[in-house]
Amino acid sequence: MKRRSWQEYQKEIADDHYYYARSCIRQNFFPGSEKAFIDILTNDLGKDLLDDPKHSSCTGIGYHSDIVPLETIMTVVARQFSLMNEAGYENFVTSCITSFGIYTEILATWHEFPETEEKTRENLFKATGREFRKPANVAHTSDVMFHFRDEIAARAKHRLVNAVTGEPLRVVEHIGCHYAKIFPKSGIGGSEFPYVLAGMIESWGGEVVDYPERRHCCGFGFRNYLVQANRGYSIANSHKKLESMAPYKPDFIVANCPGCAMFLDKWQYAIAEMEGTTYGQNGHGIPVLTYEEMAGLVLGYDPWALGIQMHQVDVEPLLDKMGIEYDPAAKYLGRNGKYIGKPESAVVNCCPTDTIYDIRE
Amino acid sequence: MKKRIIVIGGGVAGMQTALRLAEQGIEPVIVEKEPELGGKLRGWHVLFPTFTPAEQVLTDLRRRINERGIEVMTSTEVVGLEPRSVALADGRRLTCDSVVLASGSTLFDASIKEEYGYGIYDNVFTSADLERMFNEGRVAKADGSAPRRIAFLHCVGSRDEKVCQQHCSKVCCVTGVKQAMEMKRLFPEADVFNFYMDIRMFGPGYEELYREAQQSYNIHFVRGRISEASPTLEGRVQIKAEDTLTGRPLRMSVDMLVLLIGMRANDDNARLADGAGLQRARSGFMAPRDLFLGNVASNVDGIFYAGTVTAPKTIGESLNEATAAADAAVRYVEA
Amino acid sequence: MGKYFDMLMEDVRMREGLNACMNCGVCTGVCPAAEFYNYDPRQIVSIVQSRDDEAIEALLKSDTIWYCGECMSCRPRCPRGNTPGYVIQALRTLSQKLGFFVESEKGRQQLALKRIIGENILRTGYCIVPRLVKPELHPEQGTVWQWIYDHDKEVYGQFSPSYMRHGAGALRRIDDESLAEINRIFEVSGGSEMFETIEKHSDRKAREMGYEEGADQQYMMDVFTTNSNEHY
Amino acid sequence: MTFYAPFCLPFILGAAVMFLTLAWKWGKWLWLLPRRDKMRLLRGLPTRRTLQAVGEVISESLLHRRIFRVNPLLGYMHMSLAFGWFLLIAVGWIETIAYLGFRYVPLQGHVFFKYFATGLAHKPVFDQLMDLLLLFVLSGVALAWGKRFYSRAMGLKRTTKHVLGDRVALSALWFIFPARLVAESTTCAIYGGGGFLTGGIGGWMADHIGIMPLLTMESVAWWFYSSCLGIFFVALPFSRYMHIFTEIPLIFLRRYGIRSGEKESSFDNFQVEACSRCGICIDPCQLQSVLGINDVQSVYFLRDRRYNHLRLQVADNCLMCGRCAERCPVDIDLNTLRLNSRDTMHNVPDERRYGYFKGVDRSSGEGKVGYFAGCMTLLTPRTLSAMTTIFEAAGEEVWWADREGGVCCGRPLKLAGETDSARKMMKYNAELFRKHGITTLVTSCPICLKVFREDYDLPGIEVLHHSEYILRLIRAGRLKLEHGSTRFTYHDPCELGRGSGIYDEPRAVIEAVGELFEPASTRENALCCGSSVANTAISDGQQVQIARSVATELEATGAEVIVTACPLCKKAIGRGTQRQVRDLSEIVAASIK
Amino acid sequence: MAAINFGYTISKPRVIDLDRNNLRKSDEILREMPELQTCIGCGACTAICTAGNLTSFNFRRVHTLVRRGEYQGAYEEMNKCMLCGKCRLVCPRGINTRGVVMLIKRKLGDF
Repeated sequence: MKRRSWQEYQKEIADDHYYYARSCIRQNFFPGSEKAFIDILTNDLGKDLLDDPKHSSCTGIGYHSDIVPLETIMTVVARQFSLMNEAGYENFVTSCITSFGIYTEILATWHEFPETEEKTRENLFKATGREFRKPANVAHTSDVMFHFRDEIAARAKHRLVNAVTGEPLRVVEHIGCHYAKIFPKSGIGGSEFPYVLAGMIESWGGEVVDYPERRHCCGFGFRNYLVQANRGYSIANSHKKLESMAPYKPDFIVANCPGCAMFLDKWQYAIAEMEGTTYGQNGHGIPVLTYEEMAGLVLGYDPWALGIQMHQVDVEPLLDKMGIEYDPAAKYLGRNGKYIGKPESAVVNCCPTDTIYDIRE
Repeated sequence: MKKRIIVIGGGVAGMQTALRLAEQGIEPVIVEKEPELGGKLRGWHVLFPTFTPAEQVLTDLRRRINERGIEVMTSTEVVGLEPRSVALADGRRLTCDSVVLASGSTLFDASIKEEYGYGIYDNVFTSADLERMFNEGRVAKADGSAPRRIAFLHCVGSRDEKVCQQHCSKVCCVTGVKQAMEMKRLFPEADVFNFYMDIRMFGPGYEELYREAQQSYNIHFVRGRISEASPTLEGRVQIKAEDTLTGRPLRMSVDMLVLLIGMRANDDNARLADGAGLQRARSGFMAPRDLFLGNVASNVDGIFYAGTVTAPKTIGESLNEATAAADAAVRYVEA
Repeated sequence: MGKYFDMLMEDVRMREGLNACMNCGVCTGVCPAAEFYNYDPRQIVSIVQSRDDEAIEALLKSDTIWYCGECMSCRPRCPRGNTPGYVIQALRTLSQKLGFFVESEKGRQQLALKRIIGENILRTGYCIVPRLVKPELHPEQGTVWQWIYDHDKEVYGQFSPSYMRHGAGALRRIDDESLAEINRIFEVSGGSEMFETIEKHSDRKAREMGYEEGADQQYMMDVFTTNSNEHY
Repeated sequence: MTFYAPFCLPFILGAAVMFLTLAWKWGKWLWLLPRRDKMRLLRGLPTRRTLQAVGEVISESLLHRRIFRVNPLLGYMHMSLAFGWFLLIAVGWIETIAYLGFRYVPLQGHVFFKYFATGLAHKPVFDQLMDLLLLFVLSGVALAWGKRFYSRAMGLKRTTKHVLGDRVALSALWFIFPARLVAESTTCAIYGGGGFLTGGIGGWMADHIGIMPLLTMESVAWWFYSSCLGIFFVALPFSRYMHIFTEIPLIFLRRYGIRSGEKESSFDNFQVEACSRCGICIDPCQLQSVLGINDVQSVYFLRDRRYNHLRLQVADNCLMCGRCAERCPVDIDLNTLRLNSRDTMHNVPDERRYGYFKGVDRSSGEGKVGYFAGCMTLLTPRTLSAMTTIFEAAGEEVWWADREGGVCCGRPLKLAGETDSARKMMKYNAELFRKHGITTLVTSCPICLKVFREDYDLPGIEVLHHSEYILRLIRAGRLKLEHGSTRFTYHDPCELGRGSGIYDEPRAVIEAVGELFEPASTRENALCCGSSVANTAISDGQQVQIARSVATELEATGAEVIVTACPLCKKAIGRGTQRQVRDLSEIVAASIK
Repeated sequence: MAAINFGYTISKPRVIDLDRNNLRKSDEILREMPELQTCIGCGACTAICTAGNLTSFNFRRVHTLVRRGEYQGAYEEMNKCMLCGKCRLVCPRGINTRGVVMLIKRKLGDF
């Protein structure tokens, strides 16, 4: 891709000392990714990061479902900043695209409409007695990962290349609407050709695949997924994206936003069950990774430690392609290393792990 | 001694201004930053609405400049002006009795509208590219094959706050219609779509041209601005828009996407204006003293405007305005 | 004339989101909702900027304003610097404030969202927790999710030392003091009031619709699952 | 005496084919007549209508009275051929009887009597009479030849373009009488006798040609004559000459009150095949005279319909102004036939259509007089305000019938052939009118008027065009008008004039307010404005062309103001002239004291 | 398959997809009536429309959709038209709108 313009959208990313805000969806569906992010930053890169137990959800999902008023979410956000101040940090990193959107948007609103900031300070003080200072820097966790992409590349145990042919893996990236569509300047590469994931992919040896519906929403649409009656919309959007990317034969999808990663994974299952359409090699789905998982794999983390077993679409074919060694038998082990049973196999699942477990059982 | 007036810019407006000045016994000097006269006209193929070859107009103007023996300084950039002198980039200062600023405007850089992928996707072109291709006689997709479906997008870099171009560039509508017809002539089997918000056919014969494009050329006009362009596996360009007349989103892939780029104010307008105390409009174009009774005069006595330095204009309008500007300048120096 | 428009304009999102629309359709061209619903953000903006009270009231009571997925794809493209998504947010907020949301099928779903997401926020400090994603209500989450759901402590335990317990880490239990702060924030900033408004109007509508117990669990499940299929 | 020679064979075969075909066709058509029409026929037979029909057959089928009205020379041509031939047959019959007394003579005996009667003593009276009649017919043939070359002499700018079958029959017909002349003359040359014509030519031939060649010639001539007859007879039922025999039953059936309707019926066959393709309908057609469209006129429409190759483009491209029907010598109900063809082509019975009429009625109020402005009138608001002024001045309590809840009258759909859909509108509006208890229904649109009068079931409601209504108000003294000096000319709307027979009322109204100047084509001959809703084929530009030509005629009267009484005509003519164009109501409203 | 009751189905796209739409009928219509292509979308026809003032029938929208190859429902929509012909009188491009209605009905009647 001849994207040069990303360089015009450079944003300030702090080098160290991050106040980390977790994501509701990421910790629900990709707890391993959050763990991996912290591990990579602190262990591999030796950075300082605070995982503060007192912070809460930004309530962004509630806000975008229109049940949480703007004033309320502003105050919740203000509380997060206050916690950060309290802990002595000023670089806010959030693990969620919705949150990232919320933080940048609220900071911009406070700037544009100062009376809203005043009101928020008032509300926060009234409710909690807290005050706050705005962060020096707000970044999404992927921004930080992008920031250190070369350091990670230097430590790479695996590259995003086919271990057999040496060809770069074909990667489809999905950015998540709220990363840069709200404020193009707040995303690396802007809103049209975001470079945050592409930069990692290229640094780590992969090839980014552009396709017609690249910029399209995964279809979460908040109330559109959260209410069962509306899910036809949600699945239809992912369906549209999958149909559009399938002819490019991507080796995997990497998503910036935890929700998108979950949906692009789960909807492949639902589409297969609903209408029999399957994607990917042999119809066993296109693996979907979070960028933390992608980075973890590159750095040689154990796939199961990254939580890849929590995906509906099996990632093993990708691991095989990358030449990553893993223990198939360790996939479904509980926290003490004991086998806890395995999920039912679905159309999109391919790995003949059944036999292994059948033997174990 | 003959009065001397410096004409900054050697495009159609500058050339016509100089010719008119010479006719009235003034000694004009054309200062042009490019190596040759002609300005934007050098890049055009045929002119709307008559399909007159641009070359024909250009050749005639150049011939008359030669015949009159008008002094022309090419490859010379102006960095500042005053009513009685012009400063050049090489440090020289030319003195004169008055200045006509005919420095024109700049074509909008389509790559700024990232969502259309100009410079990124092979088959996205600008109207200026297309004119060049017409002139070179090689109109084709990037791979050299003939297009079967072509889309034109109006208002690229015009009427768009996102790129700080709120003004209408005036000529792109009719250019889009003209180019669509030219494409249809070259590729009669191709489907041609024009995506527009308003079709502004303000000039004589323009509306007729539009109608002919619709009825005789079967060019499809879709009211809706293209939202984004993306590549397809076959190297085509997929575009999305709303067909606003039906209120439904529309998607299609095309072999060529042509962006009808607008005119924007020259970047050096700001510097020239600041130096000379000239006023600029919000759009960045120079602001005439008065839009009705003094539209070729600036707010500074002795500095006059001709052509698109004040706003987007057609070739014909620029020529007319050049005459008016020259006359105003003559009245000034002879007063 | 313009009563609702003025009310909308009290919302900063309206002031940010609506300048002057020229109906170019760029927003609709990329809008995911326009593709799958009988929905056209351009027309919404167009109606709102008409300041026609009758038309805006009809809008506030319609399904139309509830289709948007708030992905904000419209925002970076608008040549007039509008954000139809913000206008929608303002409309939705007003529709709930005025109790108009219960007049449409999609609007009534706000009750389900309030009860599922809203109450969860106050209870846990998170929008979503694993126990909320019940496999029977989320069949699309698939077989692996069922497995995770059934063995949550085992699975999450591998990645978080404090799953459903106090301390740092994924899905930790948030301490009571923090939860109390969140709750007070909702009290002070209008969040709780919004919840009550949603409950109040839903209850009224439920009774109007013949639910004798008002907006009970049955009503909530009905709004959660009902799709008249008249939205396309 | 034997009445047979080999040359008779072509004639005998031809005549047999013809009569059998005729019998088959008539039989089938009569058999397939709807029951109601059959009853009309049976009830009509023993009445005076039968006699009237006989009279009409003589005046039209033989004498061609109506064609005389178009052009005397053309009338003479048709009469000489038809009536002349008829007399030849009739007098020939009498001649046979005169010679042979009452005895059976086979058909060919009558027809070729001259050939068989050579041995009999001559009766010069008959010889002379028959020659005179032959000359009469031959003069018609000569004119027919002449018409091919110079039709204008007979008042026709254009003649019909015929199909191949017609050309064969026509050629045979042209040769029948010259062949008879030669055959009879040759026989006279050999055997003597004959009148001034055949005898004269025969004598000349006897003097100049030897007997052997004459004998050969005689044989050839009679063979040729018989062959021409045979060919003509075979071609007749399949060509335009079918009209000769079809017009007769048509006249009878019509006298018995049988008509074509909005659906095709067996009776239509009598009308369709009664067309002689004389081409009189071509000239009055403005599509022809103004636009040069020359394949859609009634003659071609009927021809195409008869041979089952009617195309939509032909059926749909007609203004239905009725100018052709006004001139048709056979009085064929051209508009109705075209309408029922359109019905066949376009009508789709579909119960679901216009289901939305349920619930569109928002009407209220009552009034003795209902005013149905008509869709088009809504585009001529001056007419509306003029009508308001008139109603107020006359103190009329009016219920505005199509202001809230009224739908289109249905005539446009009917004209487009969508008969069943049109019925839905008629039913809806009729119910609406009844609901509001009106006793008079006034409309400003002649299109609506026609359908209200002809297709609506409105018992107890009198339907008036506003011209009639206004005249009544004037006559009743409810409107006091100022007579001024303005010079008006009046354009007869097709649907009002030819369509509904209203010519005098608008004129009387105009004369009450000013001076009236008649244009060159007026009343029954009035031109169509060109924007007729019956035509969905011509373009906007073509409509304007017609409007211009109409306006030119109206302007030529020197009038200051062009008046019409139809909103569509007003709109249309307004596009073709710089003069003022006003609806009748406007000039009345402006003249109220 | 279908063993699981999801409680919803994948929504069908409403997008006018000119890559998928079959434009044959649309081309035929434009060939028979090229003037239809001169529509400037002013909406005068729709504003004046008798049927359009009683129902949601929108002539401009329907014929535009037909030109884009969206035939679904167009025939049924056109059947709401009463052919009164006011639209023809107001069309600034002089399009034979009644003819368009008849033509579209004829071309799409067999759908």
